Order: sequence, then C-alpha cells, then structure tokens
Amino acid sequence: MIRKEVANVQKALQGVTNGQTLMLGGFGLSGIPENAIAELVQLGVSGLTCISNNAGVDDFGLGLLLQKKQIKKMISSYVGENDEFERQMLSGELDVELIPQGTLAERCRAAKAGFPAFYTPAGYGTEVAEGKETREFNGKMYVLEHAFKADFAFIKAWKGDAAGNLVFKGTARNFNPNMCGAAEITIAEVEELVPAGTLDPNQIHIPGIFVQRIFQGVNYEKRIEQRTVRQKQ
Amino acid sequence: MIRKEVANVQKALQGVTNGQTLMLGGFGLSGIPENAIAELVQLGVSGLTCISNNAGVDDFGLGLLLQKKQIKKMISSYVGENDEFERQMLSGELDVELIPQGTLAERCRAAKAGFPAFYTPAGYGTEVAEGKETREFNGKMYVLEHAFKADFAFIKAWKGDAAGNLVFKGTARNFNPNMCGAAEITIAEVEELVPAGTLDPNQIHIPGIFVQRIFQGVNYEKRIEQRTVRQKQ
Amino acid sequence: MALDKTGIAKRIAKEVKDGYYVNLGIGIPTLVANYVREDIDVEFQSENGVLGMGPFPFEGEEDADIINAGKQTITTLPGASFFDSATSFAMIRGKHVQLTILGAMEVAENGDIANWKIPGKMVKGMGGAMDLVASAENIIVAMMHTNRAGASKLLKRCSLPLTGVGCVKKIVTNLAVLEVIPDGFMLLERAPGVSTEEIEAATEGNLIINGEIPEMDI
Amino acid sequence: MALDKTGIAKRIAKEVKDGYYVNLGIGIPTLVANYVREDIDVEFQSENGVLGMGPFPFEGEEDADIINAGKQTITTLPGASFFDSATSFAMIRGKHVQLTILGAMEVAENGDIANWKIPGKMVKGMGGAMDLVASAENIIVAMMHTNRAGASKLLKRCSLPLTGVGCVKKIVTNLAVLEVIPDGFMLLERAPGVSTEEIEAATEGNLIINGEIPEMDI
Repeated sequence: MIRKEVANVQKALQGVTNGQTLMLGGFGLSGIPENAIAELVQLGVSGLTCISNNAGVDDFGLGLLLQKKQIKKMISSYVGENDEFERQMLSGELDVELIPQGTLAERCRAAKAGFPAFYTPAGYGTEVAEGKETREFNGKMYVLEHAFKADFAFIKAWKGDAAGNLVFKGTARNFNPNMCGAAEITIAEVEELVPAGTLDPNQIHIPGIFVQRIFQGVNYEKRIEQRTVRQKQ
Repeated sequence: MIRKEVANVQKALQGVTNGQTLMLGGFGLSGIPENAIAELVQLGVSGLTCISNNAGVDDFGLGLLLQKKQIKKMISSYVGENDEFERQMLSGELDVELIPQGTLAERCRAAKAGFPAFYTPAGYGTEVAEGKETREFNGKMYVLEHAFKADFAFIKAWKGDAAGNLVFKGTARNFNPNMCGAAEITIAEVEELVPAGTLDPNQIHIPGIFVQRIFQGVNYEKRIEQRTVRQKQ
Repeated sequence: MALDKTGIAKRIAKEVKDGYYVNLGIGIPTLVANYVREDIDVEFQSENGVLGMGPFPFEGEEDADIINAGKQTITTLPGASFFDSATSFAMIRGKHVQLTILGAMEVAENGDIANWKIPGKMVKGMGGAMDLVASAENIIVAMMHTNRAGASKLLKRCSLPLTGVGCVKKIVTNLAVLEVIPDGFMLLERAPGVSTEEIEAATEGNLIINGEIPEMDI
Repeated sequence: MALDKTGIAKRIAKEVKDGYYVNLGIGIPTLVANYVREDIDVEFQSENGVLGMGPFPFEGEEDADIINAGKQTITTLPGASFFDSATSFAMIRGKHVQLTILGAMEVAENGDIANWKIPGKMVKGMGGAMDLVASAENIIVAMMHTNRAGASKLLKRCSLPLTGVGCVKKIVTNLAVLEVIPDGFMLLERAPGVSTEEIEAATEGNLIINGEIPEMDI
C-alpha cells in the first residue's frame, strides 16, 4: 500500500507558493477544505488563481483569502453572497472568470482523466463562448472547452484512510471528487482518518491513486449558509 | 419516488426488436447481464449490433447470441476466447469493430452525459484513427471520438431498489455504471432487489435516474473464466 | 387579478407530470415543489448533487452536509442519492432530467433567456443555469411579466447578456401562460381577471392571440 | 544464458520503484508482481476496475466478481478499491499510473509497438493496450527477443498494425535490456553469458552499443 498520510495541515501544504493555481472543493460553504484555507491565510501566499465553484462569504471560506487580498483571479460559476468579492471585482483588483457550473466540473474531470478538451452545449451563443471554437454535432451547437491546469487541489472528505481513499457525505461531495487528481498534487483533509482496510473497497468514492497527501482535519465549523427549517406540527 | 421495478425479464425487455443497437455490461464473464442475454436468445431477435467489451465464450455470455447468429455487428475491445466468434468474423458473417477499451468506456459515458465528442490519445497513429479527425493539444496528438447511440443498455448490478438505484460488487462493476443512461432505455437486473430507502444514499453507485427498468434476476451462474488459485502452505 | 409568486408556483406545478425528474431554480421555482399533486411520482434534482429532495428539515435537524443549490438545508426522501457535480451535470446535459424550471430577467420572442448578469451592476454568475438551458428539452420560465420599473420582461430581443439561445419553451408570469413558438409568444392562458389587453400592454415582444384565451385554472 | 520468462519478470521487477502504481499486462508482465522487492510500497492496478491487487485466492475462496484484466480470480489487499471502467482509464490516461508493463509482438527502433493484431490470422483486439501506450509516461515491454521462427522482434519498422507510436521507453527481453533513444535501441545490459554479438544478431533495428555492456544483475 502506498502511504499518503501526513501529520498535519502544515506538512500537507508544503510547496504552496505565490502565484500558483489552486482548485478548492465545496459548494457554497458545504464541503470546503476549511483546514487548508486557514493554512493558506496563515502562509500568506498571494497572487493565487483559485478554481472553486463559489467564493465563500465575507468572513468564511475563500472570503478569508479575499479579505487578505491573496487571490489574483477567481474561476467560478457563482460568486454572490460576498460583498468584499464584489468590491474587488468592480474595482478591478480581482480578475474573475465566470463559467457554467457543469463546464467547471467537467474541466476538472478532463484534467484528471487525461482529456485535453471536450465539446459541451453550455454557453453556446453567450459571451461564455466568445473566442472559443464552436461546432455542430447532430444539428446542435457545442463549445470546445479545455481541461484545467492547476498546481494543487484542496479536497474535503468525510472519511479517508492512509492509502488516500476517500468517502464523502451528502452534498458536501459536490466538486471534491472531480478535483481529486485534477491538479499536480491533490491534498485531502478528512473529518475522520480511519485505518487502511476498514473502508469497504466497493464503497470508496475516490481511490487513493488520485490523492497525494491526506491528513486528519481539526475544528470543523461546517457553517450553514441558509438555515431553512420547518416547524413540527 | 419514481418507480422502475418490473416483474420479470420478459416485462423488462419489452420493445427489444430486430436490428437494434444494444449495450451490455460486463468484463469477460464478470458482471454480465445473464438474465437479459438468456431472454434475448429466447426472443430470437436478430440483426443486433452489440456494444460490449468482450464477446463472451462459446457457450456463455454473448457467445449464446453468436451461436444463434443473432448478432450482425460487435463493437468491442477484446474478443479472444471465442471460436465461433472468430469463425464468423473471418468468414465475414459478423461485422466487428475493435476499439480501445478506454475509448469504449468513454464513448458510453459521453452518451450518458450529453457530450457529443471528445479528444483522446488512444489509437493515434494506428488503424483505429483512420478516417478520424486528429488534433494536437499541448504538443501531443489526439483522436476525436464520438458518443455511442444505442437503443437499450443491459446492466447487471449486485443490489438495487425500486427507484432504480444500483450498487455493484468488486470488478463486476466494470462497464455497467458507464452504460447506465447511455442508451435510450437502461434495463438493470440485480442479484438482490431491496426496499427503497434501505440503500445508503451516500453509497449508491448509480442513481435511479439513469435506469428505466429494474428487475430481480434469477439463477445466476456467474461463471469463472480463469480460475487461478494458490495453495495453502 | 395578477398572480403573486405563490400563484405562479401553483400554476407551474400543474406542468409537472408523473415520472418527471425536475430541476428547480432559486426563487419562485423552489416554491413549485410545495404544490405538485400528491398522487403523481416526481423526484427533485439539485445540481449540487442530490436526487430525491424532501422538505426542509425540522428545527434542530439541519445538516450542513445536506443542502440544495440555493444553499438551503434540506432533507431527502426514500430512494434519494448523492453524487458529485460532474455526475449531476451528466444528468442535466444528458437529458435525464425532464423539466427545468427557472427564473429570468428577460426572455425574448425567439426563446433566448437572460438571467445571470447586469453589466456593471450585478455579476453573481450563471451557476448551473447555462448548462440547464442548453440541455433541457423542456424549460419553463417563472417570472413577473414586468420589472420593478414596469418595463416588459418579454422582449423582442434580450438586452442583457444571454444565458442561452432559443431554449425557452413556456413562460408562466403573474399575468399569463405563454408558449414560445417560431412567431413569438403565443398566449395560452390569462391570470384570473386579467384581460388580453393588459397582457398585450405588458408584452414588448410579438404576442400571438388566437381566438378566446381561457383563464388559468389554479 | 538467455533468460526464461521468470528471468525477464525478475529483471523488470527491479524497475518498479517505491510509490509506483503499476499496470501489468497479460503474460510475462503478470509474473512481475511476484518479484517486486518487499521493502517498497507498490500498488497494482488492473484496468477492469481494481487498485491494490493481491495474490491469487486460496482454493475455494475464488470470487467470480473479483478478477483481473486477464480474467483470473484474484484477491485484494488493505487499501484496495473497486471502480468503473471509465474511472479506471481516467487513472491510465490521466497519468496517475506510473508504470505500464506489457508484452509485444514487435517493437520498432522509433518506439512504435505492435501487439494486438495479425491481419487475417489473429484478431483478438487491443483491449486496454492502446490507451495504456498512448498515455503512460513509462512503458516497459517484456518479450522474447525473437519470435518462434527466430526472426527479430526489435525492428526498424513494425510490420504489424500498430498499437501505439513512439511510446516504448524500455525493453527487457530474454537477451537484453534496451532503452529506446532517438537513434534506436541502446543496449544497457546483457543477459548473463549472452554476448553483444548474439544480441546484435537477434536485433534487426539499429542497435547502439556504447563501451562495455554489463551483465544483468538479477
């Protein structure tokens, strides 16, 4: 078994430097790599390009990096709920590339799976397709989209083992599996690091081959963005 | 919940007729839809195009359909271990299209996921790429491959529920998940049909949306093609 | 009388058929789930990775790991499943989801839709909307017929950056139900007590009125 | 003395490094797993959907649902995982597998390989070989230096339909270890007791011999 376990978030993030391109899992604040983000703030690395579906909120998630102006460019599908983000974008401090959510997921998967490019219908006829090759297949128009290139992918999983195998919970799964293996180095943090051999081999969402480093995360806040409930009758 | 359960293999295969294109899961004899194949023999439908990684052995799997000359064309990656297959192919009775295994899997996934085409490195510079568009990305050559079109996909899973959710076991998984949702109608047979709500929603390999009909299979032989063992010392 | 948001949701709920997998956008579309007939089988998909969504959780039972695309805490029903984002959009792009209901800022008579950006003002992003409108066979737009300034949202051509081209099939507003046909917006139903003249006045794009237009039955 | 198949497997096993994920083809490559040093961590991938393969099962413990790409019954080790075919080739195509070891009918001095078809005679198919050779950074071919008729399998140009172009990096035969460089086959090692003359005689393609060629250390 090839061992991926490292002792802590500091060891896990070795090699992260200014100007790199990072992928970060999560949808809204669900399934975000909280420990890695906190350490990125600690390290103070800047000039980052971040590929992440959302940009967090003002005081949590990627919002923490935005506050410190560590991010040069965001590649996302939806960036509402973040005033500081909007301010930096409108003032031109922050470069923003908005792309369709399905295209974002697939550009990650393409990078992971060794596909340089693929045709997708999303965005055809819109400004998203400007400057891109378009092509007809079976009477419908498609846009050529390319695999991402990233230095690090930061992943948050529910459970994992020393072999790097990962299991996700609920909708905290989202982009995390698609980003595993999509960057040069994939770093997974888990709520529970279990002994190798205890996860059912049939029930592993991400085989360890897609993960280079794994560590036991700590102090998860798992903040809820929109707490919606109904009353018991 | 949208119910996909049908009473038996006869009901499941309604609509299968001569000249259709069928996808069949399995690798070698592992994870093949035994019940559906037996019923195809029973129905006597002919002129079929079968997309399947392998072609079975002489007296099991797709070999049963070959014996009855029900197959007009095979699309596979590896077709050894089958004398009748070889005879029909060399005599010209059977049309055979051999394609790389990874391309086979991805052409299924593309059909399922709504991608018309993708670029892959497999087969570049070989006869597999003849007549196909090739293109350079980042200094490497790729071949444009297209999504499959099929009428029915026949899937074998380990467990399933009335919602069509599927769980596979071991390497009997193989092409089965990739073919789910890749044809107009996906028909899954399972060793154990469990009540809806008993499968952990985190641990479903294929969500029921990709399956149109599901039934409890019977009399699985699960033949082993190469029984290899070691002795206890 | 013009419908309120609940009224629009109730009318759209009638478009949801037995056996449909449905993707609901944020806002009015989310309300549709509350009014679907109870005697038909429907499953709601959310593009962040869940199929078989149920109602909101009871207080104290919220789970940060189980949310919908609007980031709201939700529950799941028996038969539900969770999956990754690429698989979620495989469902959408591959036409496995039968109906998409979403909001819009503008719809054009050729079926174009704009709902993700107001240049210089509002740039939240398209989220999954571009994938949804480019792929869905059946798209219903839920929106008010006019904007806050009273200007029509059913236009000859969209003025805002597009989300998708020629994709909208049906529109349900506070005033009317309309189908997008090659010639423009064909009026199918009026909101109770709303006249065809009121609808004409609120519609900038080509409005097609063939014969008597019935009132909605909500 | 020329090596037998076991000898070839033993020599190749020395190419397997700590931390490698390795895909082994059918035949001689399968034997390599038996000779990898026990003090390094290696995982074997099989393209039909398993990572972390172990030895063959004990008699009576075979499971039809757990096989390798050669359709042989196998076992798995702690840390193993099962996955679908598309994911398996994502590993291969995405360069997550560090080493591919496979057999060949012919290898050319430019790194071309042919191993899937003899027109009119043998048409078994390429299986996963075309994906493997088109993607792997590091491909070692395991084969006999000559065919049964005594003709060289290390050629100027392949005569059989190709499996991949310019992809082979290293070749281990019963006679020698060779590296494919721009000018041809560079001789790295001789099998014990085999002379450079014997290797030259058995090699049709351009053979490059620089200085003294050591014997293999198996």
